Amino acid sequence: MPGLEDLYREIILDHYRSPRNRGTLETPPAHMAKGHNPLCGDEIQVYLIVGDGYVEDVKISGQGCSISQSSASMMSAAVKGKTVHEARRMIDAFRSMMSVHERAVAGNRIDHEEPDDYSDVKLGDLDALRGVVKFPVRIKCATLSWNTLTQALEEATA
Amino acid sequence: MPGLEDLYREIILDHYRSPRNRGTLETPPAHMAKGHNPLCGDEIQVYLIVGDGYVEDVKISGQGCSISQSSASMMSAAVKGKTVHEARRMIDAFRSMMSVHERAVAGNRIDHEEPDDYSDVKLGDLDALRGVVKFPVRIKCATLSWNTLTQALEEATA
Amino acid sequence: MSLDVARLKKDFPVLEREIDGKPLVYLDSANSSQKPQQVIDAMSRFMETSYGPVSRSAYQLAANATELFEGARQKVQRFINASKLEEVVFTKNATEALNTVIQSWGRANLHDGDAVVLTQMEHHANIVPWHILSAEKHLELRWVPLTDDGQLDLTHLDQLLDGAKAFSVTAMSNVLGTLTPIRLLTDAARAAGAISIVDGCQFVPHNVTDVQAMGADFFAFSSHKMCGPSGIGVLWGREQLLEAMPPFMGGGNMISDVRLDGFDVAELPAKFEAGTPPITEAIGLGAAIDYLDEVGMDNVRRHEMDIAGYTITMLKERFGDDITIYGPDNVEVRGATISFAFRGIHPHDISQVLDQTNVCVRAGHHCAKPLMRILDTPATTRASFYLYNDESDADALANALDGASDIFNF
Amino acid sequence: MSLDVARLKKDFPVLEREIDGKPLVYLDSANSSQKPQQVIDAMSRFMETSYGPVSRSAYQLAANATELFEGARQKVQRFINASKLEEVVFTKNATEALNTVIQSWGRANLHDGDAVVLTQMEHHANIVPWHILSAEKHLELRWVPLTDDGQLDLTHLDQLLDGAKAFSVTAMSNVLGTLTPIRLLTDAARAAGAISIVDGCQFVPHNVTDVQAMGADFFAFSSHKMCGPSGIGVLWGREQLLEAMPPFMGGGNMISDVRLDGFDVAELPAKFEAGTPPITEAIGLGAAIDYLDEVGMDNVRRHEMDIAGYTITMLKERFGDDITIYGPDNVEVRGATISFAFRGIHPHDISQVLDQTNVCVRAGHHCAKPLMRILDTPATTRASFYLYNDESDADALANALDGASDIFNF
Ligand SMILES: Cc1ncc(COP(=O)(O)O)c(C=O)c1O
Ligand SMILES: Cc1ncc(COP(=O)(O)O)c(C=O)c1O
Repeated sequence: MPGLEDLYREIILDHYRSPRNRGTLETPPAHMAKGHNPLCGDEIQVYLIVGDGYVEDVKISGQGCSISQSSASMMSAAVKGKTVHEARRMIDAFRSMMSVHERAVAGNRIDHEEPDDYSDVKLGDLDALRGVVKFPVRIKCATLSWNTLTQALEEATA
Repeated sequence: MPGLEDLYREIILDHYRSPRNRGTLETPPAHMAKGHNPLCGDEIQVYLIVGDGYVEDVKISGQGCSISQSSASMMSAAVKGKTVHEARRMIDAFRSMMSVHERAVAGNRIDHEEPDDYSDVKLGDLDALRGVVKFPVRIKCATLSWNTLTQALEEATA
Repeated sequence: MSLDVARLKKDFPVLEREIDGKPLVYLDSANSSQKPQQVIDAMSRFMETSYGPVSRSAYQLAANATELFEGARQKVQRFINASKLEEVVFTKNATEALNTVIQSWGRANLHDGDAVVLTQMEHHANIVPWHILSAEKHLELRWVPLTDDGQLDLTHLDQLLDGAKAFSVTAMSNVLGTLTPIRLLTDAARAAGAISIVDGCQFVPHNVTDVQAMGADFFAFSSHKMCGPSGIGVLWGREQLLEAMPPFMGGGNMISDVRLDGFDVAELPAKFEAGTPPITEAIGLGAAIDYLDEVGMDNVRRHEMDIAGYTITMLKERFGDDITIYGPDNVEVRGATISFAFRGIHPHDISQVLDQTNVCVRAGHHCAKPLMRILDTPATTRASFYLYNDESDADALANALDGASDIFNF
Repeated sequence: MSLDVARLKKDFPVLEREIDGKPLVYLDSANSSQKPQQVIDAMSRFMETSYGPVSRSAYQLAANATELFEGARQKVQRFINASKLEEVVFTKNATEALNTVIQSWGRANLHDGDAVVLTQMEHHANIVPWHILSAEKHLELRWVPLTDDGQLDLTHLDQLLDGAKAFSVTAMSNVLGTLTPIRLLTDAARAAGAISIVDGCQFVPHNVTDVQAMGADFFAFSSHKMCGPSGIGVLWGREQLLEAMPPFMGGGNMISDVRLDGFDVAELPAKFEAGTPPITEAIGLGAAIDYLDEVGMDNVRRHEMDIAGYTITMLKERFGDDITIYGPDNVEVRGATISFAFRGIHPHDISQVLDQTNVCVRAGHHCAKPLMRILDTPATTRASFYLYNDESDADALANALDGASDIFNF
């Protein structure tokens, strides 16, 4: 359908169809965080085991639309095995990719500071979500799992 | 001032300048009722002595605009010495003179019943208040004392 | 069809809007309806020539504005057949109307442990105020369950009402489209000694409303769902009940006297209208009522039975088992608000794809989360029709659903 | 003069209205202001081309309407210099804003016998909600008295604030025109450990507003007094205070979850915006802010100092002892809202005579009965000027007063 190619890329639909790292982990040892998008009812749980500064394992459960589910799936694949520091930079890089519009939608003033440079961060598959920025209401779907991961990371490293 | 002659007739201003039956009566034996127009702050007290089916004495106190004060003054002069029945018919006749517009202003549907015939009731000076009907917001000023008299009569004859 | 929809569509300028060259197919009227030019013009004209404060100032401009404002109240009175003008209270929306009853009547009349009956298809506006009150009063909330086809299951109604103090129920579900048997429900409440509070938010825009025939004690609805402006709603209540209730908000207009140590309330309806009311909005609501009167609410209802019947049949024929329509099939007991699930595609994705062809539907929980849990889904897609929708809109919906199938073909 | 009033007048179509061939002299803006064409058009245009539900549906029309609605919130934020967007809550009017604070913050934070400080010049909207709460909590209300020229008498302020939990005060009197020394008052409150609630209803339309510089904790005002539409008001509050308060009304939009046995609140500002908000009205308020920005609030304030000075001097010169003007003479501490008594003629009669030449003033207690008792009069006549009034309006007022003298020449 014209206009939607940017949103529903094949790789996004693939992650939606066959989500990676789906399931749960026992808590403890895992840490779990919950996210929720009241607008569309999407819910997500991120299970995380951090050991020795590494994301040892991550699992995702919950339900939601293609964007929130594929974003969560790609995220899990991207951060698994990375150092906590790398995962944090990935979160920042992803948010930055989404952020201009997220701020505009949230209605806050957009500050004209120089943005951080994340060109070193390899987003891989995640780059396919760039098209979401054109659909402001969906940005919250894409960022839901990332906000939830942030929470889980905080708890796991507290 | 053009347009206002109908409202501020000389006789009205005369009653306003020199109100009749102004004062208070001891309660008991008198009955007292209070009236209040929240819109303009007008307040009135009607003191009433009813004996043997007659309005033996009536006094008015309180304060308010020219219309509410002159209407109260004329009313006191009109009902003093009358039978309770005559006073009641006078109240009805006065209300009827004011009523079309009062109903419209209160916003109620105007019912198209045949109005009662009050041609037998002599309104005298009070007829000068007929012009108030053209100034709908003032109707409540004109009727304030009459509503208060009704209350006082009810208490005095209860 | 009962309505000349092609002609009516022309009254709604927004429906002429094209996005990317495609006309707007507006199927979200249960959320908020569009406004006819007549309403927009009535508001502009009022602000351009007659705006003035109401109920306070005595000069001609203000007296005239007050008359127009009170004239709108009379229109509402007649439209819902209230017996008294004083029973018609203007609020900001149906939610404030429900909060006024539940919080004010509730605080004055309910005690610890009292039971209140709701239904499982209520909107949050008729649930959360009860929770708020419950935090103070520890109420026992009882819930009328649903049948499989989304009607109220009244099997145990008398038990549920036994000893209850209030029955708070919608006249039409904003999710399922179900019309509830209101008179039967208010009769049962009365027999049990409970007052009945009816949420008429979805009912009033689509049906002939008669609050007296319904037997309700309180009745709430919003202007913005019935071709009127945002910013105004209505609470209707029986005079004796409104008289006996304490006020909800304090301020100007709702008092007859204020002293340093207390205040006296004004007469109805001012008692529940604290502060400057939605003046221009009342004028707009009055114009919306004129508009709906002209069309005829019986015609609106017949039209929506037709369009609901057409749409349900068409969608089932076209998509078979791929579509699940919630709520009753029988158009006698439902309106043209149609929630559905389609091929396991998430409602948010459906609405996104539909939006590409300017088909506007709502995806979500529709402010009815308890009902979503009973339907066992986090969200539904809802297409809601109004007097300006016809078969072409239903067909556009179906065509757009084909588009969603193409993308999510797994 | 600081403003080109002749040009501004043209923006307000109602001012071109003639009644019986005479132009409108609108001197009741403290009650409710007129609306410029720019505001009227913004609302019509929105309803004609862009109306959609906000915050709920995801299609383009609705997303766009949400963006415009939130854009209006941003305009308010900037206009009053709130530090956070989440602190700007849309209500139906200032009265709802004050009730929200007083009832919700009050129920959660005040206890039996707690003291609250008000002033004797408060509007009913800042008195009656305290009385309503007092009926539950038996609060001790303390009152800051007035000086002879209608300013706050702060001699005993510290004693009054001693041990008090809240100071609820107007930034400008709607009767006397007095501007109160807000920063000094909020500082005193803070020093005493009390929160400060500022009624900005009369202040915002006529002055540059900076809620942070004012040091307020809560701040309330209405759109309809500042060239915006009826049906919308604003509550601003400090984020931590709003976060810690329970919601006031329950319903859609203010929740993040609802269950049969309870609910979770939404984030700010949605938590205090139950139900469908005044959507078109927010667009109109945004347009009013654009309009006022264009004129410049500092210019508005300077203009009103000029016109207040001119009017007070002129009336005193012309009528001498026949006129008593309430409130301060010094235009540094007052706005152009001028209450007066004239030759013992009842205000209702004055306003009636003035109305004959289309001079619109308010006669009455101005929703400030306690103040009337202090002024020892049941009512005053009030002429209130705004950016569209000039000396010709003040002169028309004086000429009309001559007319009243002629009739009531005793
Ligand atoms: C000082 C003051 N506070 C509060 C209010 C109440 O405003 P509203 O009626 O718009 O709620 C007004 C206006 O009537 C006012 O002048
Ligand atoms: C059934 C029902 N009740 C109450 C409401 C609340 O109406 P409003 O948001 O206009 O206050 C709605 C609409 O959202 C509704 O559909």
